[in-house]
Amino acid sequence: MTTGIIIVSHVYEIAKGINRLLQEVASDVNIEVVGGISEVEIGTSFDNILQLIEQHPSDNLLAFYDLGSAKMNLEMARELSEKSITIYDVPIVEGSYTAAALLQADVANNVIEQQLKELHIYK
Amino acid sequence: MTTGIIIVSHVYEIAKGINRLLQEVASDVNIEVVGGISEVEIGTSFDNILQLIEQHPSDNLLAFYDLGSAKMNLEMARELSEKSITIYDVPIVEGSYTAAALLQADVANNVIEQQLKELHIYK
Amino acid sequence: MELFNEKIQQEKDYLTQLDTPIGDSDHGNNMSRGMTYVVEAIDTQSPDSLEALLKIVTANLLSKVGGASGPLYGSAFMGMLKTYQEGESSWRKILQGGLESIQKRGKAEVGDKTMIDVWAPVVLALENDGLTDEVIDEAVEATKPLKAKKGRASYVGERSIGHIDPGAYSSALLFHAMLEAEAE
Amino acid sequence: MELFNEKIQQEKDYLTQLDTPIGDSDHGNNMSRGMTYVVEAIDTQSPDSLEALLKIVTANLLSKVGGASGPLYGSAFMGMLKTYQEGESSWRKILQGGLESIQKRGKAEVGDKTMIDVWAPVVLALENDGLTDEVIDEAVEATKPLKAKKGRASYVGERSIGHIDPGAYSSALLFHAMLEAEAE
Ligand SMILES: Nc1ncnc2c1ncn2[C@@H]1O[C@H](COP(=O)(O)OP(=O)(O)O)[C@@H](O)[C@H]1O
Ligand SMILES: Nc1ncnc2c1ncn2[C@@H]1O[C@H](COP(=O)(O)OP(=O)(O)O)[C@@H](O)[C@H]1O
Ligand SMILES: [Mg+2]
Ligand SMILES: [Mg+2]
Ligand SMILES: [Mg+2]
Ligand SMILES: [Mg+2]
Repeated sequence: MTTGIIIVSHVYEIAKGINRLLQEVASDVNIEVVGGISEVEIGTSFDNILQLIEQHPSDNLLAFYDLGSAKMNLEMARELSEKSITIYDVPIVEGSYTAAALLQADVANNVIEQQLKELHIYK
Repeated sequence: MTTGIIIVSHVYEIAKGINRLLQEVASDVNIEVVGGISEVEIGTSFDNILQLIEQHPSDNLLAFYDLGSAKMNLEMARELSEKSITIYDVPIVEGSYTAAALLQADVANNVIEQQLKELHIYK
Repeated sequence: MELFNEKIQQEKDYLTQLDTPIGDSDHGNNMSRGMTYVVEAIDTQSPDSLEALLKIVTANLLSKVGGASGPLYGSAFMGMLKTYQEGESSWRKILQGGLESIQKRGKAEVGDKTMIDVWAPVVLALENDGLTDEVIDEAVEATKPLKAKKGRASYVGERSIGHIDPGAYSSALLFHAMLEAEAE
Repeated sequence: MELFNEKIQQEKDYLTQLDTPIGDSDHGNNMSRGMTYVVEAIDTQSPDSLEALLKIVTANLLSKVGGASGPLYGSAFMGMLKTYQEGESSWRKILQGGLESIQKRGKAEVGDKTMIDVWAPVVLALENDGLTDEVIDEAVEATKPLKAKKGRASYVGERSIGHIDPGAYSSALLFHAMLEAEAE
């Protein structure tokens, strides 16, 4: 079972930009992103997220989001998916960057978990 | 002396996207962003940051960045600028969003300071 | 739902205005977009049962609203659907199911200055058989002095005090529409 | 600087390769881009003093490198410039000024697996009058077993162990170039 990353942002460009940042340090990690409800409209949508999850090549997903409502949609999608999805309350950019760098370096899941815990923020 | 925001990201799209996210809740706050060393190249550059600071309409700036090297360039630029610049070690997206929402709501500077302190992460 | 949609479209600008001091000025657009899809879907699919209707509403709100209100209203109608499927048919029980779903999703409590602050008193009034337009409006007004603890409004803390919560207002439109539909 | 540039351009791919397991695979590109601007600026401006030269190098590294190494090498040359302007003319003192500047900017200590781990032993060897190519290469090798505490490599923690630090290697190229220039 491979572990991958999903990023859910309210904004199209943020999602795309994070993808580029992560690809630099983690070109072998499967990273899929979605941002906005369209390229111009800000928001998140449950369907887009569910679709992202289903089309993602990995079965074990570490999920990162920016604002609270993205988390609600992520949680709903998680309930409807068979995949194992962990949603992290960490900074979307810095948290996903850390996770990507560690996955690329083949670091054990529990170590990644620990590192992400240190980035926990209330959001 | 007005207070404004600057955002320094390694990636062009992240900076642009954060700007859109913040404009939604803080259309009256002066927000200036720079991302990447060009639209396609990832990184940060001291000159771009100094230029951003100098052209910013506010004299009191709250600065947000993504990764450590952006902070180093921000610090160098701060040393060369006359403006008052506070660099926050907080998540670039969530931290700047919080600051923008509070500035828009005319919240006192010390309260903003306190709220941002709660978002502190080691980076 | 027709009536609810009408009210949403009529009050779209007011909802957005409510979402300006304490949010991102999109609640009117969000609800209007979502409800437009809902009525369109009802039109084309003409559901022949309450169950079918609730399914359409749930799916469209979930995917088309865009803001926090999307998963929340979506969950509300999903909760109502489930309660109905479990054999309950009183509005009191069904709306109670909706309320619980919103709370499960959004983790807000009464007093956090959210739509919950309208849903909870409405369910309570139904228990006492006394749901009126006044009860609904009072609940909306009562969100004004509250300090927001959930959603975007919580970012501005103290500054959320003195403003009506937009989600509370849109929920009120839903319940007014229900009362009106019942009266017909 | 000509010699340093030659070495950087020659070893660009190797630097990038070093930056792959513990970084973002750009140290070669970063240094190559920065140094290309440096030599171009030297060419067109033909500085007639060490001071003028150091100014050109500083400005171009700061603005053109792009990575963490930009403000760090920029600070290094700025520190060297300042020390020289304060009347010091020995390489030992000047490089010491550069080292202090890097530390002020990057807050790394010896042992954090950064370029400091080459700069510090080089300054020390100069104090003892014994800077050789071997001293430099040994310092680079010695970064291998270290665990990174600063910069991007620190993200991968334990996994940074066993790899040479790219900034240490590029710094070594600078010092080899200096020795070569001196010998000429
Ligand atoms: N966690 C929550 N629980 C219940 N209701 C919430 C929660 N978060 C937000 N809301 C409701 O959602 C409304 C805002 O909806 P909307 O503006 O459409 O979404 P967004 O805040 O994402 O822009 C708020 O006025 C509030 O009533
Ligand atoms: N805080 C620091 N102090 C000293 N040197 C550092 C620091 N951070 C990074 N470095 C040096 O910079 C090198 C990486 O440079 P480079 O790859 O160009 O930048 P980036 O990491 O931004 O991509 C590292 O190998 C290390 O030697
Ligand atoms: Mg809103
Ligand atoms: Mg919104
Ligand atoms: Mg690098
Ligand atoms: Mg880089």
